[in-house]
Amino acid sequence: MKPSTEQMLGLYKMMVRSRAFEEMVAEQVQKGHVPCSWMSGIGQEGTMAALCQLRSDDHMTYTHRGAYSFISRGSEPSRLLAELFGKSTGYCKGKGGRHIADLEHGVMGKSGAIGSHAPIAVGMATAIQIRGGDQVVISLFGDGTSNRGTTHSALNTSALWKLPIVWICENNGYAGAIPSADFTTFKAASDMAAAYGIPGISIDGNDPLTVYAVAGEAITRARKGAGPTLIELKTYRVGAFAIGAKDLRDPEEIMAWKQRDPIERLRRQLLEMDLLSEQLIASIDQEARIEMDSAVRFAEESPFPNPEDAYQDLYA
Amino acid sequence: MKPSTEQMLGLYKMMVRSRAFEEMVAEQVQKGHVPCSWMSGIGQEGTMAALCQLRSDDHMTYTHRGAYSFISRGSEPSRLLAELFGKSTGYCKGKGGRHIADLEHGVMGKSGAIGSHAPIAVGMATAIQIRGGDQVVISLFGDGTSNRGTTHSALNTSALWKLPIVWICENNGYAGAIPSADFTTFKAASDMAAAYGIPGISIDGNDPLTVYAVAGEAITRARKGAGPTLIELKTYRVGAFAIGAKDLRDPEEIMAWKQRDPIERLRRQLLEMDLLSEQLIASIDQEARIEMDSAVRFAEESPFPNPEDAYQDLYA
Amino acid sequence: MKKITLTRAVNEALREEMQRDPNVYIQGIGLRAVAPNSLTGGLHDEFGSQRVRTAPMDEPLIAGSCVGAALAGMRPVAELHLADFAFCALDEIISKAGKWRYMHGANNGMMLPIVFMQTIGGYVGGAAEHSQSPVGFYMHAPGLKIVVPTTPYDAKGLMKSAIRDDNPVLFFTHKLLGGTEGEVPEDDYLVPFGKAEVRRAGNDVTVVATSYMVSLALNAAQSLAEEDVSVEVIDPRTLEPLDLDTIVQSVRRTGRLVVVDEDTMRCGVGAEIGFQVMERCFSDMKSPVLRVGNPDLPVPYSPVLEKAVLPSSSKIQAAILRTLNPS
Amino acid sequence: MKKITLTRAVNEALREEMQRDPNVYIQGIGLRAVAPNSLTGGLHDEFGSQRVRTAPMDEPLIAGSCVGAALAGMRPVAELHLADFAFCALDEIISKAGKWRYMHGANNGMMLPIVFMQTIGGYVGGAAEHSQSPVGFYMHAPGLKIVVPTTPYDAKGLMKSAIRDDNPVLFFTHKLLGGTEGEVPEDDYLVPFGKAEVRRAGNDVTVVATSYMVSLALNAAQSLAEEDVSVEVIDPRTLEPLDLDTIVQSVRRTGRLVVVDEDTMRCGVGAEIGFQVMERCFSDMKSPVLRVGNPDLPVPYSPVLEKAVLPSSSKIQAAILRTLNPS
Ligand SMILES: Cc1ncc(C[n+]2csc(CCOP(=O)(O)OP(=O)(O)O)c2C)c(N)n1
Ligand SMILES: Cc1ncc(C[n+]2csc(CCOP(=O)(O)OP(=O)(O)O)c2C)c(N)n1
Ligand SMILES: [Mg+2]
Ligand SMILES: [Mg+2]
Repeated sequence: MKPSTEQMLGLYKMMVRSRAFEEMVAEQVQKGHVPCSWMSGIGQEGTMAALCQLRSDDHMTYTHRGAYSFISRGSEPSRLLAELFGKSTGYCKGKGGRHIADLEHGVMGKSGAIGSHAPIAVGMATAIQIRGGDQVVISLFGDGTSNRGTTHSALNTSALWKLPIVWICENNGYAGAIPSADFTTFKAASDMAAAYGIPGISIDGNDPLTVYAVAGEAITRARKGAGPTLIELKTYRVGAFAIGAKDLRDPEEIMAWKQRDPIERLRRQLLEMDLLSEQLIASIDQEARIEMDSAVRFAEESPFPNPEDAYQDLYA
Repeated sequence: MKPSTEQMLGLYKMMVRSRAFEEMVAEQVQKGHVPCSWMSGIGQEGTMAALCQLRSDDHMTYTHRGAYSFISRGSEPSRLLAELFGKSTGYCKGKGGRHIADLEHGVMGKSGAIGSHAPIAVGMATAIQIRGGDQVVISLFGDGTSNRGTTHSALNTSALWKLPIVWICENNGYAGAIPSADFTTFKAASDMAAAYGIPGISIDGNDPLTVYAVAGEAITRARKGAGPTLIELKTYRVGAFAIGAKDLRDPEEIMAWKQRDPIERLRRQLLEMDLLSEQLIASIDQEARIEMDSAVRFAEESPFPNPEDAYQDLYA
Repeated sequence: MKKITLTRAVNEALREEMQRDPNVYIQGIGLRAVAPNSLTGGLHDEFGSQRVRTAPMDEPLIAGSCVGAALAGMRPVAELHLADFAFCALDEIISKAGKWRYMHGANNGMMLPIVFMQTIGGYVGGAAEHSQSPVGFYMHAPGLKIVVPTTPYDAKGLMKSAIRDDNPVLFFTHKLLGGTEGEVPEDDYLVPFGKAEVRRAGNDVTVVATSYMVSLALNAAQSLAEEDVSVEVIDPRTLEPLDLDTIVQSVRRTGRLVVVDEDTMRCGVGAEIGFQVMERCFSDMKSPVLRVGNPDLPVPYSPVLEKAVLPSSSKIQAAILRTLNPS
Repeated sequence: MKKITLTRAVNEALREEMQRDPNVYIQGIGLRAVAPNSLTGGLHDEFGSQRVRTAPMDEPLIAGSCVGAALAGMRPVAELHLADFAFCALDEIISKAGKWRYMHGANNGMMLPIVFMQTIGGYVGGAAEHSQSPVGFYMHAPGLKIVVPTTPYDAKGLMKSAIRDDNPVLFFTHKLLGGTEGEVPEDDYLVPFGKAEVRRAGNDVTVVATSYMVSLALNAAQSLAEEDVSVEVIDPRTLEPLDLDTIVQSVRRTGRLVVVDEDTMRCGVGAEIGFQVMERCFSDMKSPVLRVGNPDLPVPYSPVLEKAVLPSSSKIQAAILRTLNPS
């Protein structure tokens, strides 16, 4: 499964935009413009190489971390930020904050409890199977979240019912400040797959082209009705658990992973393939910056909701 | 791990008593003397070959099925039956019914929800580990119960903390009327062990001497602080899911398994070893019958609790 | 009109709605092999294992996957069996199904049309973990509609409304009501949410009773009629939405209220209805609202103890008389 | 006496009880690496990873294993962090911890001495799944003691009582109270369960407020004092056991009651306390009991909306004035 030139460039741009969004949000959080914190996804944009292959009628569930999942589906930075600002123009009219949904782009809602998304992915895939379509679901979960019982029963069910799901464990080696070895005995999260008799594979999550290829195969497999796959992406979050939280990890470890940045890696590869030039790189960067600047303006200028709006939206 | 002559005979007697208890309860349920139903353990007494190796200071968690776990720890049939009759002399003063505890004999309480026992076993083993003792915990769960997320997080935790637990999956091939293939993809439940990096082994649960040997090793391992083991006992419940429930399984399948009865098997082996004689067999059977008859009398003659007793026991 | 049981009525509603709308499906433990006369009897044979799904034994998975399917446009029905088991899935039911539409600002039409079926009730020797009627928990949580049917007619019409509702609905069937017979029309009909039914008219005391408690309350009313006490019995049928107006109108007349609910009383249905009625009818009240329910104990097993803990007609009678002669 | 924060007070209680009793241990997510000034700060370093256990991320496992450890003679403390996350473990907390002693007929001394620590509260932009104060759920369930401390003194003394209690205890710390400073004795002391504290004496209206609501109620009382309205503010400190007598005595004097609780109102703390007071003080009441709380909505994120939904001093003032001038 190799991406076309266009697809590679598209992915690269998307990753740059996502990174720019994250950097911008970090700044806004630090300035105190966001009434909650934000769990930055910087360093984990490699996952976008899987998500970018979804059709608009496919489904996805995502984690508490980062905005790359939203950006890869087409959500607009302006409305994402407006939501974080608690403004009425946000995707959830200011009711969700970090818990964003954007149904129009297939961003279906974020749970405050980790591990709730896996059963939800099972339900989405069940819907597809009952209707007989060829859509697929990509469901992300963190290495810490692999601890939740819900993750297991969802994996079991997906295997049992041969559901069209691509499970992606984003193993960034930590949950909060706690290294994986302290909460799980899995050497590779993909070992879990064997217990359920489904294909499982561990790969470098910071190598977008590998992620693209492996995820593409799993997506094809799911589309054909051949059942779920579990992919473990070995990756790293470059920032602290949440913006403003103290980072207790070894600074050398952080530095070493910064050297393995997925965006830089793809950039180098595309440069080597002559698909990118320094000039193009600069213009992509600049476009992203402009987009984020205008997102900030949009969010700032947007009105807060009215207090009475609190009484709306409970029931359909 | 080979049992001594005495141990083998002790196990045999225990199994016969358990079977006699189950048959007696079935009769009492059918006569309408038990205000709830009962999930007979007939056919699964092979598990007693593991449980009988527990010391009195060891712990155990058990399932909704059968009384063999209680009997193997020393609970008295009379007080077990009195509980099922709802009498004040029952182990739970009539408050528990099928949900029996008998702390004196290390029978610590039965959950109405399947899958709750696995975390409880983790807690018991944690207590042992903190105190630094060499006790162990045997925790039973059914093949259906392996579906519960709690089972998985408990297995993971036991592996992570190297807890002194012997996990025993009693795989009787069904949950209710539903065959295992309809609810799990595990070919052998012990496959789960691999995902957690702990030893896992599948054996014939109806062969008590094999169960004794394999469980004995796992217990020794746990006692030494070398961590948990998962043993799958392939077995069968000979009766319906609950007494009075319709049995939808293939009658030939049931017949075939009846041929593989664990008590008959041990009896044959002990006869071959000259440890049993027809006469001894008859006297063991008779003793068990007498014991159960007197249990029935005890339960019948016991008083019901007073209505005011309902207001007791909530808080210590 | 035909005479069928409440269980059959629910079963017919499920069948007809599945025939009517291909997006309706049902999942739960053991559905492939349930008894023919159970709530879901015969559905697997008629609709097959895709739309009547025998789910792995994990309530969080069953309830949580309904949320996902609903987001993907389906109308899932979860048969959770005993309400006690559903406790394993309260995060999914309360925090996901109940809150997601609101939390996500409705998102131009986010809907969670899910029916969570649960069987409630004691009186059958189930003991603490197989006897609960935990309706109060769900009433405490926002975003969940709550249905407590008492007649076959209502059960069928309310289940149809539940399936067609665009919101999550808790549908509670009482163990002892499944066999209740009653007339049900041949044609399609709905019973709307939020409309209470006066099951017996009376002037002296108002009794609001839920689920199986309605029949106990009617017995109590019947007995007291012989002592010239005239009792009005109101069956709210749905607790969210709650038809408070019907209750208030009755209490304005009688000045006395007893609320009967099988669940534990503290922070339960009786506390809430009692509170709201006191707010609205303060000056009409001739005596304090009383409630009959479980006095905050786990349900014990032995019939003697169970009887001591759970409501009965005679306890309801006693409460009614106490509202007439407050000490 | 020394002045410390409420968080520190809880921390000291945990430390001292762990020193006192080797059977006390604590487990929860991330305990190995918490901030020094958090509820469990420093405990891992002092007691090591056996007694301060960094648990896998699964609340049913954390809560359920406490039940097992308690049965095996320990006194576990579960740090469940946000109360919202504990919803995943309601089967363990409600059906196991809350009911097992009773269901098993006490068994000559079955005890479940467990402390479930949970952090509650909105006002910090957490949105629906990170802002709950779901005290009402636990009050609806039998067998669980409930502690809602408001001062460092109480928090320390109540936590010590909680750990030494032979029953399961829910210990709720409010996000906005952690930094509250107050005097705490140097020596060992306990605060008993079931004794309310009158935080401000008054004659016109009684206000019962829980957790962070106490400070909002005191502000409201202060403001109204300037308008010559004399408000009594009662802090029940524990909701099970509940010191109803102190509340009743006050209401007998004032004839007016407002209950303030941050949780959703329906079937909540206010409904229950209001109901019980109406039962006991029917003829003393000059106006209906009112409550201030979340009007049955998930907590929204945006500060504007959160403010609209959650209680505030001005909403409490308004309610107090309404009890004085009922329409
Ligand atoms: C049920 C539940 N328990 C605890 C939490 C608190 N929590 C938020 S993120 C997190 C760690 C998740 O780790 P991981 O899945 O590895 O994701 P990462 O943060 O590394 O991206 C925890 C425990 C929660 N949100 N929900
Ligand atoms: C949480 C929960 N869900 C459902 C049930 C109903 N239930 C009782 S036994 C059982 C099947 C268990 O199957 P298995 O573990 O294989 O045990 P077996 O009956 O075969 O011995 C189920 C689903 C329950 N008791 N608890
Ligand atoms: Mg992680
Ligand atoms: Mg089985």
